[in-house]
Amino acid sequence: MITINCFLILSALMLFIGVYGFLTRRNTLAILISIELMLNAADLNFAAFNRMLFPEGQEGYFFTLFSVAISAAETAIAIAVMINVYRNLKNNFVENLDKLKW
Amino acid sequence: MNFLSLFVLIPLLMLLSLWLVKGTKGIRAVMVVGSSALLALSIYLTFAFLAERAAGNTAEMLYTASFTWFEPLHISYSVGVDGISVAMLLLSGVIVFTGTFVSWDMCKEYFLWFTLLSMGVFGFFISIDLFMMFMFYEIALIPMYLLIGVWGSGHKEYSAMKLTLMLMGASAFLMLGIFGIFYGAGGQTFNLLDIASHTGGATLIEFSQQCIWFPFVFVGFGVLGAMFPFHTWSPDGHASAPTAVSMLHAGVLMKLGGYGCFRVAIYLLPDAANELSWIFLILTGTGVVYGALSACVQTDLKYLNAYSSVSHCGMVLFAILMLTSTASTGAILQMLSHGLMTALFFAVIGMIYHRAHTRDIRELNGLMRIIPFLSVGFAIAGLANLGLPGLSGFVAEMTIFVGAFQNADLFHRVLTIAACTSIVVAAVYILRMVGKILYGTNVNPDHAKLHDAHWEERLAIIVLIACIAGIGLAPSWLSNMIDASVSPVMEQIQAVASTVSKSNPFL
Amino acid sequence: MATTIIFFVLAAIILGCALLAVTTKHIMRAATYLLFVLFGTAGLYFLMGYTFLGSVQVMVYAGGVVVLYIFALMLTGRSDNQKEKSMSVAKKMAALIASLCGAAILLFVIISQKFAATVLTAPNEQLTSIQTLGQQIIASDKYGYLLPFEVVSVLLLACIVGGLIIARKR
Amino acid sequence: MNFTYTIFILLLPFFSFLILGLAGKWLSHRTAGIFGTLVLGVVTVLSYFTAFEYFTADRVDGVFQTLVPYNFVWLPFFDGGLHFDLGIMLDPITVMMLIVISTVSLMVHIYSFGYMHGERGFQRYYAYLSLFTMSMLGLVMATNIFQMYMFWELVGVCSYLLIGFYYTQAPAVAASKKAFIVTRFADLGFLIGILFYGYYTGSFSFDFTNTAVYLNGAMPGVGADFSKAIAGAGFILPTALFLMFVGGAGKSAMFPLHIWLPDAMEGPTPVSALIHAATMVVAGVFQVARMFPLWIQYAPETLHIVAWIGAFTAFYAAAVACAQSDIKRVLAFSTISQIAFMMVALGVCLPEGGYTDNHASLGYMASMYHLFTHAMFKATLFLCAGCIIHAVHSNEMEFMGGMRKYMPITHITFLIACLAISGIPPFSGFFSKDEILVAAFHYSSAMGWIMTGIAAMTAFYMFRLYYGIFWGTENVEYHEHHTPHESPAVMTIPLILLTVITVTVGWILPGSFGSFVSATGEAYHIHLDWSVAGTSIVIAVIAIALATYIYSGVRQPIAEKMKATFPALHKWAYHRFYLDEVYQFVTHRIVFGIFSRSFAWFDRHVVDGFFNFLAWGTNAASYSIRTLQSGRVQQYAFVFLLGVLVLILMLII
Repeated sequence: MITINCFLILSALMLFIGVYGFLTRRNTLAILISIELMLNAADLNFAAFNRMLFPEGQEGYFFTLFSVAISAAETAIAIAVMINVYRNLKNNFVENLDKLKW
Repeated sequence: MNFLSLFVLIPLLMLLSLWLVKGTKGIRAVMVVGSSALLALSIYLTFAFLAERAAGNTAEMLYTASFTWFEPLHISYSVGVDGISVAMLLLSGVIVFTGTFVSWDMCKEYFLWFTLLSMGVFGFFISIDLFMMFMFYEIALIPMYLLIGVWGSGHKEYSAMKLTLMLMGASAFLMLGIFGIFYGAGGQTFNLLDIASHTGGATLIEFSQQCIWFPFVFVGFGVLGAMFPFHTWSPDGHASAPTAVSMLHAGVLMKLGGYGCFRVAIYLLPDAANELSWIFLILTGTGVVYGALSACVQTDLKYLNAYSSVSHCGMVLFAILMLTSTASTGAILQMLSHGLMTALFFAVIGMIYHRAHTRDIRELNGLMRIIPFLSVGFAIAGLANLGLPGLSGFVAEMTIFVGAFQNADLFHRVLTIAACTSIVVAAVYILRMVGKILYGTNVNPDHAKLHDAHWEERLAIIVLIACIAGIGLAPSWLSNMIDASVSPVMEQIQAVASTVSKSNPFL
Repeated sequence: MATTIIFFVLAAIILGCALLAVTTKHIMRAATYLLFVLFGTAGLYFLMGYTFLGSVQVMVYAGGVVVLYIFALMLTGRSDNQKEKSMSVAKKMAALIASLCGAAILLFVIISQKFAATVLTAPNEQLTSIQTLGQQIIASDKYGYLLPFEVVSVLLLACIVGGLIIARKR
Repeated sequence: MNFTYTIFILLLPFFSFLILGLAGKWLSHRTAGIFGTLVLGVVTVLSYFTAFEYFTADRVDGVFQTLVPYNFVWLPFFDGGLHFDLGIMLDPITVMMLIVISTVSLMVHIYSFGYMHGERGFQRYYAYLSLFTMSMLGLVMATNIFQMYMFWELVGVCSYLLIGFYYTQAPAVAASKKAFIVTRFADLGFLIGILFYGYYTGSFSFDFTNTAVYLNGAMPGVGADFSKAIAGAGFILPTALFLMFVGGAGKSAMFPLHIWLPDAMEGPTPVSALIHAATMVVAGVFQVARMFPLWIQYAPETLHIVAWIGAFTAFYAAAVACAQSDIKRVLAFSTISQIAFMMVALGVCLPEGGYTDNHASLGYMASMYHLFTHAMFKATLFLCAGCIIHAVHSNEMEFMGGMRKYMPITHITFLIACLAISGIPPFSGFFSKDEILVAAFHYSSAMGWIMTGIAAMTAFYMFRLYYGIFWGTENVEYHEHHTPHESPAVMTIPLILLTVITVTVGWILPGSFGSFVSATGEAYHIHLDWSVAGTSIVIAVIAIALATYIYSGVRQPIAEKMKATFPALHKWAYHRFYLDEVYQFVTHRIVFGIFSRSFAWFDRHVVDGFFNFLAWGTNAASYSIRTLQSGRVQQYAFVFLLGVLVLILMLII
């Protein structure tokens, strides 16, 4: 008996796994991966709400669609930044990215 | 258009022209023309004011004008002058004029800030709107930071920071005090005259309210007037500042403090002044003696003069707090006198420093033989400082002492006599300094070939000495002009003077 | 029943791979696990009957994004970089506890909510047809998504340009 | 008859000062000197003319009128009806002082032309002399106590400038500083006295007729100030007068404020003659004389304190003078002693029935008389000393001795002046000193005998000095190298003129001084009290004989023996009883060392430290909260997460 709660619980767990990853990883790419997890959890929620509660509408559907597009864009930019960072610092560890602090 | 606004407009035009001109000649031309115009304007104002008074115009402020600037807060641009402001404007005119010549070799940016500072000072003295006063005060403050921090000497960053922070701290107090007065008087007007006379929507400020805001305003202005124990910005600031800035600062900016104390704290809060003056009398009385004694052991000429300024400016606030007509007149005279003589002092010290590259009393010797003109200027400044009759210091100090003696109780008597001792101590430190650096024989071969003052330096020194001697020889017109303007304030005080301060444990 | 089983299988794959993705030391493996998570999610979309969405997920996410990651990893890949040193235990524990607390709170919220008790049924092709989607995405009337569509297009264009500029060799 | 021309007595020297001071650089020495002297000559003529006109004018009720040709409000004060006036007042003592000042000043001007010949700063010297003369004349012509104070300060500054004339020499600079600061310290008392006086009497004027009314509370419209008046009459007025006297004691070098005067001898000798012997140092005496009606009426007991201070000073200075070896120092202590005589004379005056009386207040006349004669013979002595120093190039007696053969004119004039100061008839000092002694005996016989004794000491040390210079052991070796020679005429003529005055003023006009100057203003005929005069002559002659016996020979065995017998006494007296060292200790160690230094330290470290602490505290606080802004995105996320959780919890609970 799959109810909406099942989806929500699944996405909640996925979200917090992403959060955990975000907080604990040092490699910026790994952090990005964690962010993808969180985004994915949100996407899943949109789709699940649309499907389970308002199956006649398409809002959640489209949100998910756009969200996928935006996360792809974000990833592209982020990875471009990371490559640039890597060129300058020869590594990708987040604690090294503190030049703007001074 | 009120012609008082020219005092703000001329500096603005000077700023514009300075921005446009190129080359040293152009800058000098702009500065000389502008500062001469300001001086001429202030002299014209003095004559016009005296003529107006002679013609029987007894209004408290003359040439008043006002237009609303920010309606919701009742801020308006209001100008007007009485005898005290006229005297202060004249002083500022002289100091800015001479300051220009003293800083003859400076660059464009320096003069830009210098002019902005002058604008703030002039604006402050013509304002009769509390908020505008505050605003001009702030305008005068900021250039000081840059002038000291960039063109100063010694620990200039430290000094500039210290000076600015302390004065900013003071202006925070001041702002609270001003808003306290504004809302205490009904929150309808910032105009000084309205608040004092309870017109234009202003109401009487309650006694309990006055007692809260008086210390704020007095301390706020008092810090600028080098009130003990908030004077420590002054030695460092003056020591590091470039010559003309020291002049302008000690000569005019510190007078903003005394003027503000009198115009705002005493005038608008007379009950509290009567009640609480004893606290500040003790502080300023201490400052007078303390500054003088501290000056005795200084080895840096500028420090010495700065401590001497603490003593003399302490005398200004001291006299104001005596709350008598004579003492207040004396306070204003002392502001003028101190402004001129300390400007002269700083000017000459700056010139000596510029030549000898030291201000250490122990390293300078026998300058009288080498640079006689500067030395004589220095000696005259010193003599004025210790109150030689015929120079301005004597007039001011005597007026203050006679005025202070009008308070017959033991508390005031003791403090007055203590303050009198400062003139002896002044003789000690001045003569010590003069004896050490001017007299004797020069032992430093580097100093043997110093050149005496240039024409522009001579001009500045002569103008200042002429003013000092002028006040010292013929003080009565000035004294009368000031007293006529002190009397409205004294009327406020007289209304409450019969009540004896309840909080004063010494009465 | 089959739906339920499929759901739980997919859920198990997603959670398991997600956990591995955030805990593994090897960054390349993390990217691979992410791929599985994304596939699992796509599977859930299929399960819900959103076949187009699932396809997009597979193509864009699993196909595009992850490949991007792998390229990036290969570009920045140096041996010492591939295997990161983990953070201090204290920090990890703090993060873990915070995450667990967060999850607990969120689960509590979810469970305490009374949602409509709709049960997921077998996929229904008629639920949202490609045609409807195609029309709506370029429709400018009510329920039309032309504007967001164009905005996203511009965004993507900006991304292309931006990505090129940022990553270009100087 | 009006005296409006008297304004020029003040203005001429002032303009002379301005011209010489500002344009001196472009004038030759000769021009500057002649210009200054000529101006002073005109002033002297004007002064004599004023005196002639004044004293030949009719008396009203037997009293010379007090005239005020000029008086205007210079600086108004706005409370208590006070104002600071400038003006000119002429009364007998003013006119007498005009003569003294202008005469001595003119002599000094002429003399300096020779003495200062070729000195650097010659024009400046004459400028200062002019300024000093102007200030001193202004002081004596003052119409009110505040004007007096103003010129009082000015003469102090002139004294400072002239003592420090040789400003490249450290002792001169130190001496000038000391002179100014000590007198300034005393002037503090003067100022406070003036302030008290002004507040309680409602006036600074020397016109005391209103003062009395005011003090009795009877002045119309001052009923409300009755309590003020009572307080003023009882305690305040004596206090105020005594405080003013403190100022006078500073200027007139009364013990313990005398320490500056011996050091002031570092200045050029003509300056010592003018300022530190004849004119400025008697300003204190003049001041007490000026306030005399108030003293005698309201504060006679305090006046006697003044007398005793004077007596002690006279004794102390005479004792020190016996042991000095620097001739100018001897003269300086002699001056202190003689001024103290004048002070005693004023102090021993008694009120007769609460008011001034010529007989009871004989001391007033005696004091002024002595002031007059002393100015002349002391100026002579100093100018002679100047000639000697000019010839020998040293102040020390060891370089002198036997000078009588080199410098005959100086010798004679010096001798006459010495006889005059010792009180030998018929020279002027005898007449004035005799009156002082009479007044002292009138007050109490103890005081009388003390003063007679001090007069004997005066004779002794003056002749010790005389023999030391002109007889005694000649420093032959030194004189062979620098043969001393008589000074040029420009220096000796003033000597002779002053000596003529000294010789003649006593016996040509015996008793007539009292008809010009007296306590009440009415003519008072001086008659010598031969019992007092005889005693003092005898004692003086004995003292002179003693000095002759001890010091006139080529060898001086007794002097050596005395020195050997009382080494401690001689040493203490030579070092002026170590008073300077005490002052040095108090000012340098205690005032500077303890107060100033600790204040300066306190200021830098405590007051400033407090504000630096505030700044430091702000800075430290910023640094400590700065770690929150670590720039680490994960930390931010963590905090963000916690924040969100807390918010959610708050919403759901």
